Amino acid sequence: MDLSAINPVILVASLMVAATPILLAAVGELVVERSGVLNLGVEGMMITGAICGFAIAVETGSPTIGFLAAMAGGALLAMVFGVLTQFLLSNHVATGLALTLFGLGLSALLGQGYVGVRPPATPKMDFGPLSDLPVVGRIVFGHDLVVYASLLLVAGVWAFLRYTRAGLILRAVGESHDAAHALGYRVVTIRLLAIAFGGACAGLGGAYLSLIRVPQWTEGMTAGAGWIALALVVFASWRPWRVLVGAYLFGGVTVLQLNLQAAGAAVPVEILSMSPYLITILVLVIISSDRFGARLGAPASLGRVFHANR
Amino acid sequence: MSGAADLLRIEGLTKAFPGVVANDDVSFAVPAGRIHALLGENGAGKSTLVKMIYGLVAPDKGRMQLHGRDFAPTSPHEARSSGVAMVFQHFSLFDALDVAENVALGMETPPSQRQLARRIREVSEAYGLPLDPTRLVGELSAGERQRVEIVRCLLQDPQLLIMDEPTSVLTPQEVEILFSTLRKLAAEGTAILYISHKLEEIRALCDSATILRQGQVVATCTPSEKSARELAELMVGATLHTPSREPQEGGEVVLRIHDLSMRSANPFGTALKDIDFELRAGEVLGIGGVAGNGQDELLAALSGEARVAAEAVTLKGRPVGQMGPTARRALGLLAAPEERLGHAAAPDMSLTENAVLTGTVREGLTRHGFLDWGKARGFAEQVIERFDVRTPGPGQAARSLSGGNLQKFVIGREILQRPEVLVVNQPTWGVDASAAAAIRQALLDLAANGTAVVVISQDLDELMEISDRFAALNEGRLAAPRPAKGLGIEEIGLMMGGAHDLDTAARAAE
Amino acid sequence: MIALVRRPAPSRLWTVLTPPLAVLATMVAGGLMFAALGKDPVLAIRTIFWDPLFGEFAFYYRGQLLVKAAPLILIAIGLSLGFRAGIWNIGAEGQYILGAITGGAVGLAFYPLDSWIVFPLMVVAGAFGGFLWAMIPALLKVKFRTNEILVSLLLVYVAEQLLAYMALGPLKNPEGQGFPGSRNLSQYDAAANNELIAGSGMHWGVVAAFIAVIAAYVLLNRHLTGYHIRLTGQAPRAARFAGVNPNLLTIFCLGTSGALAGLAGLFEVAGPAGQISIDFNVGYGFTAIIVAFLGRLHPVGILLAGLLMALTYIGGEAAQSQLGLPAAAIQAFQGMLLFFLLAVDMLTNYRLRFGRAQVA
Amino acid sequence: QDDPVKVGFIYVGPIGDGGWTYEHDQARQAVEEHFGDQVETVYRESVPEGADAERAITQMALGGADLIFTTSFGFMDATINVAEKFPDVKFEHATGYKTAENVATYNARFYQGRAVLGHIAGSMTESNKVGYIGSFPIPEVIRGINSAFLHARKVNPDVEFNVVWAYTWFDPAKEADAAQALIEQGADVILQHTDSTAPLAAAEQAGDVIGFGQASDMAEYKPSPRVASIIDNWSPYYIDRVQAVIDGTWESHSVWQGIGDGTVEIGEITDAVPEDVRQEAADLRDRIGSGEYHPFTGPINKQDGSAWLAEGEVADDETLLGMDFYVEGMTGDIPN
Ligand SMILES: Nc1ncnc2c1ncn2[C@@H]1O[C@H](COP(=O)(O)OP(=O)(O)OP(=O)(O)O)[C@@H](O)[C@H]1O
Ligand SMILES: Nc1ncnc2c1ncn2[C@@H]1O[C@H](COP(=O)(O)OP(=O)(O)OP(=O)(O)O)[C@@H](O)[C@H]1O
Ligand SMILES: [Mg+2]
Ligand SMILES: [Mg+2]
Repeated sequence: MDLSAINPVILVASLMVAATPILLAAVGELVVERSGVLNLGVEGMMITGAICGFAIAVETGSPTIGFLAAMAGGALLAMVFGVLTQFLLSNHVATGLALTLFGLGLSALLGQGYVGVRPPATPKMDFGPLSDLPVVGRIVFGHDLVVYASLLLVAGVWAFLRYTRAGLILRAVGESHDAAHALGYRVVTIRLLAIAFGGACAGLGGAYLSLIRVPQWTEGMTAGAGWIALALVVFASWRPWRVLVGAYLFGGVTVLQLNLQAAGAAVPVEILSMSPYLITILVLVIISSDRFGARLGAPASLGRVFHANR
Repeated sequence: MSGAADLLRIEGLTKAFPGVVANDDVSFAVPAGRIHALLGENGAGKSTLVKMIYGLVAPDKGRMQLHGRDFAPTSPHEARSSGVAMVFQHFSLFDALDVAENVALGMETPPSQRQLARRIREVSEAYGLPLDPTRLVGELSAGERQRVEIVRCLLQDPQLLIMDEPTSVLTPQEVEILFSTLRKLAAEGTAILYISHKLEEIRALCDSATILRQGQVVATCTPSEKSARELAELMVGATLHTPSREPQEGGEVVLRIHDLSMRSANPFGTALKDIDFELRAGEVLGIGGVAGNGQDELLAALSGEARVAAEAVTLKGRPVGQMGPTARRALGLLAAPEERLGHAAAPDMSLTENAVLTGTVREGLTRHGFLDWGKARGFAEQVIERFDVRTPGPGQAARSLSGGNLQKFVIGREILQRPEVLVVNQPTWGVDASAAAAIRQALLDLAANGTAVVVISQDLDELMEISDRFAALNEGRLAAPRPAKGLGIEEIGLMMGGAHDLDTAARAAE
Repeated sequence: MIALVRRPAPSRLWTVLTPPLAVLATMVAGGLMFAALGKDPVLAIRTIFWDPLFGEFAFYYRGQLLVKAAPLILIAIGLSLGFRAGIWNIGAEGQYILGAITGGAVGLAFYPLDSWIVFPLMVVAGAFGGFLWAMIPALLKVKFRTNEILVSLLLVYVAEQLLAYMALGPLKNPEGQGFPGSRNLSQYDAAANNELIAGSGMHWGVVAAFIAVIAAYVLLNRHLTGYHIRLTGQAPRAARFAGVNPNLLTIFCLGTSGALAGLAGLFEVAGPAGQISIDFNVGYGFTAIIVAFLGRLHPVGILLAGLLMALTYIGGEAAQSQLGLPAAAIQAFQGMLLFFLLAVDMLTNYRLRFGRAQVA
Repeated sequence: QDDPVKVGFIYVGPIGDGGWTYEHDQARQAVEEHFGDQVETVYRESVPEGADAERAITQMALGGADLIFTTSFGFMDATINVAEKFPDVKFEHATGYKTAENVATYNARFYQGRAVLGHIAGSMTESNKVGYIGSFPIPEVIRGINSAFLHARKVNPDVEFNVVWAYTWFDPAKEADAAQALIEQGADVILQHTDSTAPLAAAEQAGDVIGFGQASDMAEYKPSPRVASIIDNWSPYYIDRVQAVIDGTWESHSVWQGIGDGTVEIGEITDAVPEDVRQEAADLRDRIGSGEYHPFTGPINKQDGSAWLAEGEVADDETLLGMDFYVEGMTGDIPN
């Protein structure tokens, strides 16, 4: 076995790519959950975004338009969830699961003509000579636009929640919808916006898979990424930077275990393939145990149905 | 009344909910610079009325005027922009947000966070209600939380300030501070609409009063000219009994608390420190203190929700500190917590099911773990009948009952189980006068029959009325109990830790 | 403007009326989708909803309905207990897999012993396997307050890896010429969970599902533990006041749901599926979550929801092979059905009021 | 005029998987085209192996199918069970080993094609590292690895294979990651036994790395990174068997067809491969196809050095079907 063959710089660069879809979806879901809504339909929204982005990119020849379409597609599907939970007061958990089922079916229907088609290439950002710098060149200046967008999104969501009034109102709605309503905030509208945003992020994450990471369209290609994104939000105790850490940790372990395999490490393959999940659980246990004093910051109204006329 | 000077005028306001007319053709006016009381039993429609003024509920009929101009707010934002501010009956606060953020949420155009923090400090200190803007609201005591609501209103320079039961969680000193604040505001020209069940307060504070009964205005009066009893009778529409009891010989010691120390289960709670007292059969021990000084923890330690050292709690000589609620109930130690919905009772369950909540062991409602619903229903019916709980029947969900009726049910449920020791926390919180009187009388009757009763309460009048001995809980420590007879309010206030503010201010300065 | 007004008590009438209403709405919307795909909508709807029950081959499909519904119901019943108490086991799929592995392994260990004891031992082992797997999130929650949703979900992926390992390694059929997958348990009489009455679809898993429905009903309505479960879900503080130990309840609910999911896995592996293979699990653990909620977490509701879900699967399959409808269309159709069921559900708890909104 | 013959197909994946199931469905369409009104085809996609399979097959039999192709190994027992209940219906099970009066089995000698790919891989690698993405460690896949490895070594004694087990037949993201990891470990040729084009996309992004189409031609990555491909072409077999049913000459059998029967095809070898290598590869293909050469011809030792095939000896089908060992020179262990 030749562990020295594992180059940490390349490893970091590729884990960033591997983590981007779940990162995008998880940040979106974080905003949704911070507003008090539990949308378990991330997988469905991701895959819908994947096909919408793919189809439109193929039809228009422009990945950029594709990504926009993916966000629109994800948001549109999320609105189905929004209408059901916010206006028709349906249970969040069941509706989210139904959304996943529906999204998987819908995307497969939409994608029937796109199997085996090759999407237009998405160029990497051009940083000129910067990309050739040692270490940072690959890690910092070697990616496509969406990777940077995902990092900006994390920073943006963090700043939004922390520093803006709109972010404050969103957190307030998630904390106590009754109190927010009593103060005159439009709980339903705010939540619908958050749900749409979450859908758009999930859609973008899905399109990153179908347009850059893989890139091709195949049914069910998200293969559980949406579920991992959901898990990450809990893992991160609903904090944006921790979502980033979680996504890179998960992506990192995933990439590392494949690298270890490729390098011929003498660890049983089964253990290696389980490792991303086991390590995530382990880290979670550590941060939720008392000694590290991390309070799990679940929004107090999370998943509860709001009806103004109580 | 000189219509021109009226800041707020309400004419023929009507609002119906399915099954109830909450407000029926209500009219009154509040001039600038005056404090106007809104009185009425639970469910009389007070909160509904002020919610209409605040733009939260749209009236079916009638109109409002502010400054002589038509006023029909469609949202609280609109009301706030017009100079209306409101302190809610049920806190409209967000536990996970800090004080400054909570305040900002209640303002239309808050300044930057830093400026806001400074203003909160300034204003809160100017009015004698010190607050640290950076603390999480979840960590605050009930009194401090109330301050956040009040400061939030003050920061908006309101012309009309609505306060829906603001004092139920304040110490006498804090109430005094609040009153002087309100008087100062009134002097500056603010009109204040004040809702409270505490009639003595109303008499001391308010210039005029409107009394509601079942949604209708039944009287308007000047409170200082009426006695509290007269006011209460106007609200209820019947004559009231004052609780009374025969003087009692103390029996043998049934409950002994010795060196009871305990950390709170709640991260923001207060730890209990070295609590010691004894309780004799037939005796009523009143425990006073400002909310958040360990009342919840003390109740938990006594009810068995929190386990403590075995010897810390002994019941008739038997150590029970390590036992859970069920085992303690079996031995005769019963309790009724403060929070009716969600703690003492499950809101969405029927009264029958809520009877099972504590009644399983002593009423024999189970056999081999299987519930005897017939018997449970019988027990619930008995509680309803004996304690005059107004409800269509035991199948009704707990949340459908008014606060006072549910409280009667909860207390009655424990009393009917013939406890050896009964511990109650805030037995009449937010309950109207007639229901409160009935509950106090029931506790006294229970003691008369030989039960030892611990009443934890923040209502000092109540404690003085029913306790044999009195002790104050302060920062988790219990002062040695003293005979209640002859204690003055001032003295009690000092026992309770005096001006809670100094304490907070000191902590804030740290 | 339409406003929702909360009813004082849930409406009995609408409790009964909403499911048919939802099915009807789905038929219309689904029919439109099928028409858009160029298929005869009436024929498609008939194939999905009517034929499995009353069509030419109903004799076969009715039994299959039970086969398909049984694991869903069994798992959903277990999940509903936890869900009612606010304990979220999202990882039934993993417990289902573990039940199949442990139960199946016991059966394989006895091969070719022909004794009546083999099957009961497998049942016990299957339940125990699911139970143990559920104990991981349960104990982590009790000891470290780790979020059980996350742990149980992640353990599904671990269980899938374990399944692949077992199918390729220790449990591989030694006479299978190196191919993955265990011996076929349904061909090993002592271990087989075959139909009790030929052609009826009735196997022990179906029996277990019915028993579970009845037991859960009795538990929830008649037994103190069931009362405590409901109480904890509705008012956790009141439950502690009533004397409920939340840790024990967590262990009870996760353990029961794990054991039932494990049982479902065992009955499936020993009967309809026959062998432990790489792709043995087909998502019953996740679908059961939907079934539990569709049944409003009520045992009888779950029974009906499980059967309805099974009908859409069976009917959907028929529509695929007879009408050439893509599998995706059926999936989307099921999603629609769920949406409509959830959408009209509010009618049981709310009245529609037309006119001006009363809340600004 | 007779009723058309009804032919059913049970697929394990979606017809849109672009790989295994896609190719079976292509063949189904070829059958329709070939026979026109004489046949009617029906299919069920995404049928899970296990309980649902038996029902799907039964459903098709009840629906009047005369001939049913069940196209995944995991459908074996289900096929046998249903066949027992429908003696008049003919069944064809792909890749299995159980037959019956009315159940035939068929399989393809993909290892023949992999020998050709191995040859190209060994010739083309400059780093002498070839990455191999395996799905599951089953005989089919191990056979492919061994065959490719043997022929890579033949042209390049220094070549090494790095195998990554993806534990999936089809998960584009994971395959992309696996390819990426292999490339990072220095592989400049990627062979795959999983079905998506993701590894080719990864190869393209990395530049200077080549790969091969798997199951289908994956022509969209021509001429590079996809320099050749191994294609499953089931049409000749399906047309043949449907014809037999029409003629009434259908009989059970167990066949294992290869390049010579047209079932295994090597897709166009592109210009990215030097002329001489292309020529050698084509020769190798033809020699295997004609039966002149068997990819597993001795001397071959097992990984542990023990002798497997003596000089000139060719592997028997039974050993090949159950192959659970690497040949000498391979590094790493087979899981389990
Ligand atoms: N949103 C609502 N929907 C239906 N009924 C309501 C609603 N809000 C209030 N009610 C009913 O209207 C009546 C008046 O309630 P309101 O809250 O105004 O009473 P209140 O005088 O404030 O009582 P309390 O002293 O207990 O606070 C009650 O019968 C109450 O149940
Ligand atoms: N709250 C209750 N009060 C009295 N009896 C009850 C109660 N709950 C259940 N029961 C008894 O249990 C039986 C079952 O009642 P029912 O079918 O209405 O309950 P359920 O709908 O299953 O309950 P849930 O869905 O709330 O768990 C009734 O016949 C009744 O005797
Ligand atoms: Mg009120
Ligand atoms: Mg019921």
